[in-house]
Amino acid sequence: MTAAAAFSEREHMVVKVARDIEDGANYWVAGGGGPLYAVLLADRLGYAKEAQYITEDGVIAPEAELPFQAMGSMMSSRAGYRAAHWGTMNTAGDHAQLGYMDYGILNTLQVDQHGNINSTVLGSYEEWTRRYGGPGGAQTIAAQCWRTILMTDQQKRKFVNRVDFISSPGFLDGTEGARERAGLPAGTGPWRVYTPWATYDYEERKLRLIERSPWVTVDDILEECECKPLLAPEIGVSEPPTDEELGVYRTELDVRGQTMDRGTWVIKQDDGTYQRQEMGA
Amino acid sequence: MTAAAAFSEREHMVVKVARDIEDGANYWVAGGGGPLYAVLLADRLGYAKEAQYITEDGVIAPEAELPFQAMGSMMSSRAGYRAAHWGTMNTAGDHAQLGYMDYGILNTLQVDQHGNINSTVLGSYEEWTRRYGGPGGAQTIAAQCWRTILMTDQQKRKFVNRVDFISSPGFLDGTEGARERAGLPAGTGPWRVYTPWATYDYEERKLRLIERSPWVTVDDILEECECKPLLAPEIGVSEPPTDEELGVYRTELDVRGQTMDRGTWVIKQDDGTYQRQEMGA
Amino acid sequence: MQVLEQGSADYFAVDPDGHRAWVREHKERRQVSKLMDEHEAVARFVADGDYMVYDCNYYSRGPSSLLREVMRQGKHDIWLCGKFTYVAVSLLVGAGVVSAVDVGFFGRSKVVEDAVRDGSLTMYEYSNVTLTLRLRGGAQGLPFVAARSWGGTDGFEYSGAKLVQDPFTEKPITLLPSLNPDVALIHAHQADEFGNARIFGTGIAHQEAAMASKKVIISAEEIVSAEEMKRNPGANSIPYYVVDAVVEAPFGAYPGIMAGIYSSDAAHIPELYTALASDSLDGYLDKWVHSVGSHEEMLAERVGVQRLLQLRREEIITEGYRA
Amino acid sequence: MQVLEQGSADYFAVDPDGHRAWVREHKERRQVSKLMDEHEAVARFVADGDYMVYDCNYYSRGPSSLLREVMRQGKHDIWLCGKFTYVAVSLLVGAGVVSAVDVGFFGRSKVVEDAVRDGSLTMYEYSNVTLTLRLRGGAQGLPFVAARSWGGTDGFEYSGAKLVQDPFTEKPITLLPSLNPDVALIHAHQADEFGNARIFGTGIAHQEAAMASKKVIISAEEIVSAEEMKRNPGANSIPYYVVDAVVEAPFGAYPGIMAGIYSSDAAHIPELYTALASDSLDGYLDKWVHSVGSHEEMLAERVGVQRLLQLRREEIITEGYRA
Repeated sequence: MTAAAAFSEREHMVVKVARDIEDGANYWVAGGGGPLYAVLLADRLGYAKEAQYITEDGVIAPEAELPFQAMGSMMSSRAGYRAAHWGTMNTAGDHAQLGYMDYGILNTLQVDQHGNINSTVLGSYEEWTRRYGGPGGAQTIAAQCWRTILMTDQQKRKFVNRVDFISSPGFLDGTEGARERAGLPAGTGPWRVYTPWATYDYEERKLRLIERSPWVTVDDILEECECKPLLAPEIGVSEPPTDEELGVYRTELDVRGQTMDRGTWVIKQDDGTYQRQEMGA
Repeated sequence: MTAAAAFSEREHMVVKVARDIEDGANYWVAGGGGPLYAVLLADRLGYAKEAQYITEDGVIAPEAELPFQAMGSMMSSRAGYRAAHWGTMNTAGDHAQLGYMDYGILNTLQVDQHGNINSTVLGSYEEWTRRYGGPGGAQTIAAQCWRTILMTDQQKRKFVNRVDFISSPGFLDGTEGARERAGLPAGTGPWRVYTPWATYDYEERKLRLIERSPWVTVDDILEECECKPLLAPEIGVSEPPTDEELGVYRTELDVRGQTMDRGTWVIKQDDGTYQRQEMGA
Repeated sequence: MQVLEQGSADYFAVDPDGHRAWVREHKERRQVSKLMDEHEAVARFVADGDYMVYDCNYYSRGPSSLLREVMRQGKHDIWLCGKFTYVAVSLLVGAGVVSAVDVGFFGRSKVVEDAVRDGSLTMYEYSNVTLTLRLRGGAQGLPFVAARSWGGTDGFEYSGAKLVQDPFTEKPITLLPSLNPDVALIHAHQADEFGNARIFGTGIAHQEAAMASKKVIISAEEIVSAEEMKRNPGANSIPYYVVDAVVEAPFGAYPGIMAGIYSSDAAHIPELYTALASDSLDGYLDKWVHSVGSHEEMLAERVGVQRLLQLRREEIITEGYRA
Repeated sequence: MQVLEQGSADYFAVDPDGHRAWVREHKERRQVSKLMDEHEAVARFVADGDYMVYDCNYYSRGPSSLLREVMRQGKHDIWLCGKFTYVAVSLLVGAGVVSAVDVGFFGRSKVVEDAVRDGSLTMYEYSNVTLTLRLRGGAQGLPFVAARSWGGTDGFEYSGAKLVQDPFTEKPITLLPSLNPDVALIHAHQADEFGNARIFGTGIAHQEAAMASKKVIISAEEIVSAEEMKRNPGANSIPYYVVDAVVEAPFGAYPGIMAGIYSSDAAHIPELYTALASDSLDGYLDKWVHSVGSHEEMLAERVGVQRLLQLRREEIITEGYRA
């Protein structure tokens, strides 16, 4: 495996998630994009051939025919190809409520120190500055999968002390038992947050930085967090994507460049270090 | 149409129900036997070609292939032939709860003055003399169809003041709103009781005799009622079955003689009157 | 069973006995033809002020031709069940049809933001599954449905949910008010004239929406004989007696995909996004809705035979989409 | 949400979080072969003391071969979900397997009356639909399920139901405790080695029973390849990850009908009824259960090729029973 010479930061994030996919586990993936691509990448690269995924429209364990058409990651014949079962949204919800979903993976707009997720408004509910489209499937995924994985950009306005609006539940106010008191299943909750720069877990229901990308420092990351995460005793350094990983990702999955064309790229230098470079620069 | 010369009293009862089937209405029929045969007879004779029925296993509007095999009136390919829809028991229950079932038809063991139905025990619950198999589908039919039709024999021990055990609900204690207070849908309840001798409706939720068979008097009927029903201002006289009705019934429906071989027969006399005659006598 | 918390928002009134009375009075139990064109179906069965649900969305097996007819007829004051919907909420809001949305998910747009800001659009907060659960409750004739989710969110406060103590486990549990929409629009692969309908592949809550709603309009790619439908009753998704109108609508999901029959129109998507990113949808709506008299006219004048044939050709997977 | 009335009977404990923990720990999410013979399946997955559910009954697509194996292995102290069952309750009681029944419906018999009278059998009162609703609640991971029925009956008092005030409509409504049986036995038309199963025609609550139960044994007329099952995912009734054992069982519903494949054995019914009308089922059970080592041996020794072929021949209707 050869470390890639150039890649987008978001590609790095998807590859990180793909490497962490647990073999033999069930994933409820939200919508299309990163969450779905991470699971498919783990399969195509042989990292987790026996992990399976369920989509919001009730497709169980498909052999998806890649690439998807635009807007075709759910409710399409390619997305549902050769599944074990075709159900509906309530099928997916029931199976999650029964505990069949080991992991849920979500993209998110804004997250806070306790893993709560906002996809509704920026600002107060009555006096918002931006109105987003609501929690969609994320609310149920975050409520009922055993472990919830978030993917988002590393930006100060995305990592806040308290999200403007809890659209989907994390550890709520962070106290022990808060989720159970709100009627959610026992033993569930946020598990990891992946960004292009960092990976977090939770300690006592509070966000904790555990890994950084080689081209940023811990201070760089903390600078882009309004909520200051706990720090693991040792902060690991993530492996950049390899040519093999990016090859599959770009040719079979993100063929329209949804994660490639936006944000910042990273270029490997002759001395083995990595340099960030804005797109178009 | 020619009045039949000889028929069993139970055949008469089924024919009476068949004649009263409302065209264009939905019937939830319990199990096999009389209730199902009555609806099918109304169809085959052209009395109610557009009435449809639903069975407990979720068959909607079949074109049943007659005759049924033994124990084959549900969950068989003949019973479900060319239906509009195949569902399950919960399908039937949901549609009833939604109000799609105009009528329910039941056989019953014991009924009381308020139309409550017993199919659980004779005697007290703790000190029973006979233990029966429980309400089955009847409980839901009696709770949720708009109008419930009962079929039973005219025997003193079957028409009681208070059933030994309410397995399926009639008007409960007979007070206004008793069903609603018990959580049942508004405006539902018992509608008719058919026996080989008599037909009843309800006045203010109490059983009322409205029709007798030509071979019995009102007194004969009252003799076979522990609970004394109200009497309609005029008690009608039912028409005995015709040869055409019995022809279809015996050759296509009750081919194994479930209602023919038991109970009492009625023989038409030369003077046009009818004489009861015990089977084997 | 104590109520521990409850949302303070209005919700579409739940009344199972009222719904039963409607079913009894209005639902045709005879097997009669309900075939009619889209104009008649929408004119008769979608009323201003209705609570409306449709299954899937404008990109995937949605009742797109019926949604365009609703816009064409200028229906207004509609309360929309906004589950799993990308652009349809924005289109209907932009066309002036909608005054309230139960939000599950919709694609953010300026037209929606503007309507909320100027007070012409009210949002109620839910999520995709909480809305499909509410429809399930309605489809079962129940006043509420329980869920082990939704509690703890801020949306809860802006919804009709209640958190109660479960009298069996004594743990807190969420109850959601059931939904019995006034009208459901559902696009099917096949239907017969009586309303029996077949939908292949996955769905969001097509059966629940049909069973829950007072009025049901089915559009179908193909009208098949009732005899044909009866040959495989297990493949029939929706029974005739819940359906009020059947509309033949080939390419009825256009520009979306109809799995197993035709592909989505990739060229249409940027056109729609460009419109949504602008201040007004008038140009888009004029071209695709108001300047054509019917779905067939739209297909003929705006899409054309060659494109339609191409969309069929692009849908190479058909396994599982036939009875 | 006030509890207005409640039954005083014991009920099988409902614990959605406990069930989730079981699912997480025991349910295999990998697609691995679960093929085994009936002996191994019942030995491993039916334990003395289990709450057991089976779908349909001894006359109609029931898991008759599995039920006979349960009797053959002398399982005991089973709490049975007695929905829509004619003779199976009596057979299992007569074989000493059962110590409690949730009654939906069973065919009256002396053996059941005797067992209740001598205290070896406890009855809890429900009805068919209240039991399928309880399974639905379990299949959805909920502690209870609401119903607008069951209230007002005397059975209510001898059940686990509660009548509460609905906090939405303020009308009384019944809540039934959900069921998560320890084990479900389900007979299917087709299954693959992973446990994906297809059932054609109607059913009682096969999907609910499978989804609700901790352990699931599928017997199937035919084992087909996983590849074949994936060609029509919409026809697949039960997904692999809920299934623990797959048993090939041709004529597994014998003496009952397997719609579309073979007819019920009309000659067997009087034999069974005669046994049920007598004081003891020992003769019947000895002939059909204990004196044969397996289902295949029973078919070979007690039924025979000609009769089996005749039963296939008698099932002339196949429409709708193929994918």
